[in-house]
Amino acid sequence: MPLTTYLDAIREAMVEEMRRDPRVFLIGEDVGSYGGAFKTSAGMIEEFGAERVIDTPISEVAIVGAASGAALMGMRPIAEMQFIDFITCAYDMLVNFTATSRYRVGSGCPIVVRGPAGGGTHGGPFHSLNPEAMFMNRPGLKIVAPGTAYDAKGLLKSAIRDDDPVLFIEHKFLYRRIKEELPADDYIVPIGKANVRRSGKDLTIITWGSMIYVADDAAAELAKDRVSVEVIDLRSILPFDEEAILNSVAKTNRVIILHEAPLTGGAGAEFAARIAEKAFDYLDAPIKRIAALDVPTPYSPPLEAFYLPDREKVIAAARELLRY
Amino acid sequence: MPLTTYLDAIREAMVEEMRRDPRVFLIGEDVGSYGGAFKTSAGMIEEFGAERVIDTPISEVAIVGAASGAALMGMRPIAEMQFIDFITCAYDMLVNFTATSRYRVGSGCPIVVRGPAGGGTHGGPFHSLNPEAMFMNRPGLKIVAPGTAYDAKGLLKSAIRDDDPVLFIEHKFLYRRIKEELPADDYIVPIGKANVRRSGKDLTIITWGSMIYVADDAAAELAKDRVSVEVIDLRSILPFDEEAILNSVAKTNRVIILHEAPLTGGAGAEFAARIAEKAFDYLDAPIKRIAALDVPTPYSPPLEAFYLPDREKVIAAARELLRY
Amino acid sequence: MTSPTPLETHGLTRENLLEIDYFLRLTRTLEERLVALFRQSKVIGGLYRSLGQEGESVAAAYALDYALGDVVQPLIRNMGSILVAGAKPSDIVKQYMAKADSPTRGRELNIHFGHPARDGFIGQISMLGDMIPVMAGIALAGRMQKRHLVGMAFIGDGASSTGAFYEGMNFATVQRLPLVVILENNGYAYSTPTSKQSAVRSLADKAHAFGCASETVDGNDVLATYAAARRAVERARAGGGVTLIEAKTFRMKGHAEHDNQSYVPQSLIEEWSAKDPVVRFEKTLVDAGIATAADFEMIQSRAKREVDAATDEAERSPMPNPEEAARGLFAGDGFWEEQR
Amino acid sequence: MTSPTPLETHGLTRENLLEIDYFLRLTRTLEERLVALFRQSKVIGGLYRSLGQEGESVAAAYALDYALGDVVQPLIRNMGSILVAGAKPSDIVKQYMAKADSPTRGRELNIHFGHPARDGFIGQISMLGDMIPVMAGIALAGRMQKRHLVGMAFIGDGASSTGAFYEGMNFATVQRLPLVVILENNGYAYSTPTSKQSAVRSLADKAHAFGCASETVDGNDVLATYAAARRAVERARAGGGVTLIEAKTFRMKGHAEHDNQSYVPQSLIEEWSAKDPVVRFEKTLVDAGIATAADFEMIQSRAKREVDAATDEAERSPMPNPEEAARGLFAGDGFWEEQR
Ligand SMILES: Cc1ncc(C[n+]2csc(CCOP(=O)(O)OP(=O)(O)O)c2C)c(N)n1
Ligand SMILES: Cc1ncc(C[n+]2csc(CCOP(=O)(O)OP(=O)(O)O)c2C)c(N)n1
Ligand SMILES: [Mg+2]
Ligand SMILES: [Mg+2]
Repeated sequence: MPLTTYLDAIREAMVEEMRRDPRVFLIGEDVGSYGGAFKTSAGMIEEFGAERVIDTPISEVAIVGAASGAALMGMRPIAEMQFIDFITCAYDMLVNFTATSRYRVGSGCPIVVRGPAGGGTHGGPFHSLNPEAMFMNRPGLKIVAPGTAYDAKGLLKSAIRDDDPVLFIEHKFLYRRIKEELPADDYIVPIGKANVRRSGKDLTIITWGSMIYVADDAAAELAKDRVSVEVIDLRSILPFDEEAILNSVAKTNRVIILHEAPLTGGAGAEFAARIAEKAFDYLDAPIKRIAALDVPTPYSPPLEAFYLPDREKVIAAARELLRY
Repeated sequence: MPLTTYLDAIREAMVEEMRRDPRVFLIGEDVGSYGGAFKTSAGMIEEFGAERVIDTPISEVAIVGAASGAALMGMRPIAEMQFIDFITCAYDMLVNFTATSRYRVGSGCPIVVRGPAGGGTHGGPFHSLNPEAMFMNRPGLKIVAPGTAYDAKGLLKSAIRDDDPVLFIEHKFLYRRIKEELPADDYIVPIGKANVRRSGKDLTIITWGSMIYVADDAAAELAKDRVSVEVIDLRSILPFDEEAILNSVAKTNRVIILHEAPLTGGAGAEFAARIAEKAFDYLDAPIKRIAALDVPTPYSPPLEAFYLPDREKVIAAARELLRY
Repeated sequence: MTSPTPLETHGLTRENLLEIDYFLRLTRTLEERLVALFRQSKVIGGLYRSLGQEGESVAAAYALDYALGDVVQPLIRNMGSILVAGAKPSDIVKQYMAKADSPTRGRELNIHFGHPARDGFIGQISMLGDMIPVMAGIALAGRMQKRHLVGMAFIGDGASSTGAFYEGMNFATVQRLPLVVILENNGYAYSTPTSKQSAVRSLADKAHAFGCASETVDGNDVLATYAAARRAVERARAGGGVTLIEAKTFRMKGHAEHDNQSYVPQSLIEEWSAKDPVVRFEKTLVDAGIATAADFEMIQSRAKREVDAATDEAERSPMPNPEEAARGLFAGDGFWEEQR
Repeated sequence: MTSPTPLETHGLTRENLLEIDYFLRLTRTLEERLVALFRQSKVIGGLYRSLGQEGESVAAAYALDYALGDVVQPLIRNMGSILVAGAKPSDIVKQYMAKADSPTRGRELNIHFGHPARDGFIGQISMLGDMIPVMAGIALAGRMQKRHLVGMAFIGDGASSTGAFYEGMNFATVQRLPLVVILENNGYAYSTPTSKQSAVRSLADKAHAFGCASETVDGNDVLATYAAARRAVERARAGGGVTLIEAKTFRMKGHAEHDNQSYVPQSLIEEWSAKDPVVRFEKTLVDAGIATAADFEMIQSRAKREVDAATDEAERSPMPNPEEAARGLFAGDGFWEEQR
């Protein structure tokens, strides 16, 4: 079986959905003949034409706004941000118009906004964003953040088919670094369902995106000391799989929440708060969060490495909890 | 002594700071001869002239951007959003340029962005926002949200004098509804310090903004049953007074976090997560959050009332925790 | 009796002209009723009048063909345009009264309602400028779907200072989308005069930044506005792309009911009172021998009757059940499928 | 030997002209060095060349008077402009190598550095368009402080599609701020040709949307660009407000080093190669009898010497201490006050 990269999984999802459903189209900067800054849409304009693979001016508000207008008319637009950081430029449009459309006036607005996110590539303060938390308190968007090629493809298909707007967060560090065997047939990964990557009984790590590999590494290392770690890949941030989280905590009684965005106000706070309310009786130790520093992403490799969460920090936190 | 409204407290802070410091100026839509949509700046253009009370086009990006540029040059701009909801239109500028300026390039960018926030006035989805959580995961901004006239004046002065950017959240429901006797002399309220509004030993309510009155009411009601509730008015959301929170929880062992924004991804999640990590041993019951529903703010009074947190919900949560 | 002045009606029949007058009167009557309801505290939230601007709202929207799927996007002062597109007065009153059976079931204010594909008009959001990119997307979808629909967006002098307006106009123009944008220059944005909003001599010049067609029209001249809009609609439908029409008019009331507009020179108000678009339109029809005072009386009483009925219906409507607030955020909970 | 062609130098002395040539050569030499360092993986992150555009960057920035407090705001391809304003080549190399003693101490990339009041230039952020409102604020502060400074902002053809550009230009124009905006039309925004960015015939026409002064200039003609910028700076300093200058030029390399720009027709590259602004400027000076090949050799060896020294210094510099990442977000922790 051939191996598919995370990047190709994303392209395949778009291509297959565009073949399946004439309502689906792609809109963004340089997505056409260039095939996207990361070549995510390479070859697509050749197959689908400039009508369905639309190069735009540098105008994120126009991209998200036009996608939203088209969605109201029954289309299924995929709006690409060249880097997910630039969704900040269309923040107003996305949270105020798109996300609220169904609740306010009953008009579903099913767009997918997708683009490369995340750090570890020395992209500096404006090309390293983990955007999920910015949107969590503005209801109406779904948010997914796959960490595997399988999930990237399956979740993107779900997102495109979803009747509501979805922010699809791609981790650019993974684009070409991971390769998997994917099913030949059409499949989807449902939004809102976590994946138990590793089953364990002493401690739960709840995470997503590229941090799942950090969690895996930490779990493998801890396994050497016979510590059994459960790793939950949330995959969907909103809605999130509360049941999976609570069940795991009920089983392990100790939990670390690990994410790449800065600590304060990160999505992890929400998961911690839910656990502290709904699984309080099961907790044998404090809830730990491991996350980036509360600063913008610095550019220089030693600074960025220190800024980002890593295996060692997770292991140290785990040992602390296990001693508790 | 004359009583000062929350609104007048804000104007007085601006006027006194502009008299004290020629670097301070006000910029926004209709802030000049009209005196602002809520008349917050009434009379200011007469005293300070159009050079220091600047009416702008409808251009939030220009307002926040120009304020930021001026701040780099040594000025102390106050940028008014006609409603705080419109800061979403300048979200990019504020989180990317202004908030990161010092960390990235060492250039402090001391602007104050202020404007009317909050619900309860049937303003509907776009005139009722509680914006704090949108900014908490994008480091570099300070965020304050006064609930009293005293704090509004003292915190606004602190914000104007602060060397870093501050988002100053005014609750429009309070503008003319509360009146207090204020000190005649210049005073400030330091950013980052909570206020223990009511001392208690059975349960802590952590809150801010207009919700402090809901907490007061709930505490008074619970007092009838001899339940002693501590009410902490956080006043500053970032940085927040972790010490005050942890000390109170250490004392009461039970905690409710109450805010007006929707529950999921709200600022309360961060406070809950901190408590669940740092005061775990003191907790005798789950951490409860009482907040608005996870939807945009609906317009119709019965819907809005159901959407917003209220005294009854707080009391019910308190009784549940006390039974625990 | 003088002989009738010949009138260029731009292809509008007598029936059309009287229908336009009906929409003008309906708009004015309905707004006056809303003022009364506002004073009785039955309107929840603010009330934003279009007095003196009904002409351009109605005339421009009349240039669309809703049977073809055309979509009009009003701003707060364009109630007239959605009445033309088919909005029911009772729905508008229910919206203002935040009733359970209003189109948005009490979630949204005033004329923030309407689904473009179902209603021929679309509910705006408050963030000014944002509807232009959205309308570009509607026009884009229409083209992709091989429908020949045209979109029409209203925007204020103030709102035309927003980045969203600019990005939407630029995108629509470079994509040659079927979009007509009516830039209502009514002298003020809240308290800010147009001179503080922009340094351009004519707001129609903004078109040069996009390379789209443009013209300036007397927005208080109903027939001239209709003609300009019609030309633009035809250009759009023929594949000629975007047109920006500056409609010069005047806001005869404050920004909203709470605003006595003391910042507006009295002379300006007097000058524009004399140019009332409805009175002027009716006079033109009379002068041309197309209609008589009796026709207008009938129209006015029809408008009043309909507004009365709408008000009665709205007043009888219940307020929403509080618990509904939790529903209808996402597809699948059945909320929006329930009948009202 | 032919007799010299008389040359209009717009008040520039021979010394000035040679200094301009020095900045042109310094820019090109430094960029070439960065390419070499990039290939050795010593540059962290991307490298965005200005090859073929050095002329307008240097010439426009040369029209400012930094002693008066003027401020220039580059985008990624305007390294030349900050060299003119006084940026040290060693600082630039250190930035690219993410060193501890770079101006941003390794926090920011490439030429994202500079404090307007201290350095005469300001570090951009990546979000295109955002610097225009910021520059408007700098110009506003200058006026409030009764300094007579002028701001100069560079913006690309692509970046001029952003709402931030529009809002900033409109605000600056209506406020009559001393701001000069150089709109570099270099044919492409990443892979997107200007024709897909905007439907306007000339990007200078965007000025009509604001009502500011404008002109189009051959950006590969150093003297013409200088003259246009100088006129605009003088207008700004005299209180005449904003000028938008479209500088027509061409991006001779891909968007960044990774991009081989296969989407650019070879004919265009050949056409513009023949118009290289540096070669052309030097030829003009020779033809006018102002300079000789020997002068340019001296300038080139000076540029090379300085770039060598800058590289050596940067190579010797340490990388930042990891722990520093936690500091310097807010005032008061002393981080930025520490000497390097
Ligand atoms: C982005 C944004 N900023 C501010 C406001 C607040 N606001 C509502 S209406 C208005 C004035 C609008 O003026 P104009 O566009 O000229 O329309 P008019 O009221 O004259 O019809 C303002 C500033 C808003 N709705 N949206
Ligand atoms: C708001 C925003 N959207 C997208 C990008 C990604 N991006 C970086 S450079 C670039 C092209 C810029 O083109 P142009 O403005 O013409 O400048 P040039 O590269 O030609 O100098 C793009 C799309 C960005 N930096 N900012
Ligand atoms: Mg107006
Ligand atoms: Mg370009």
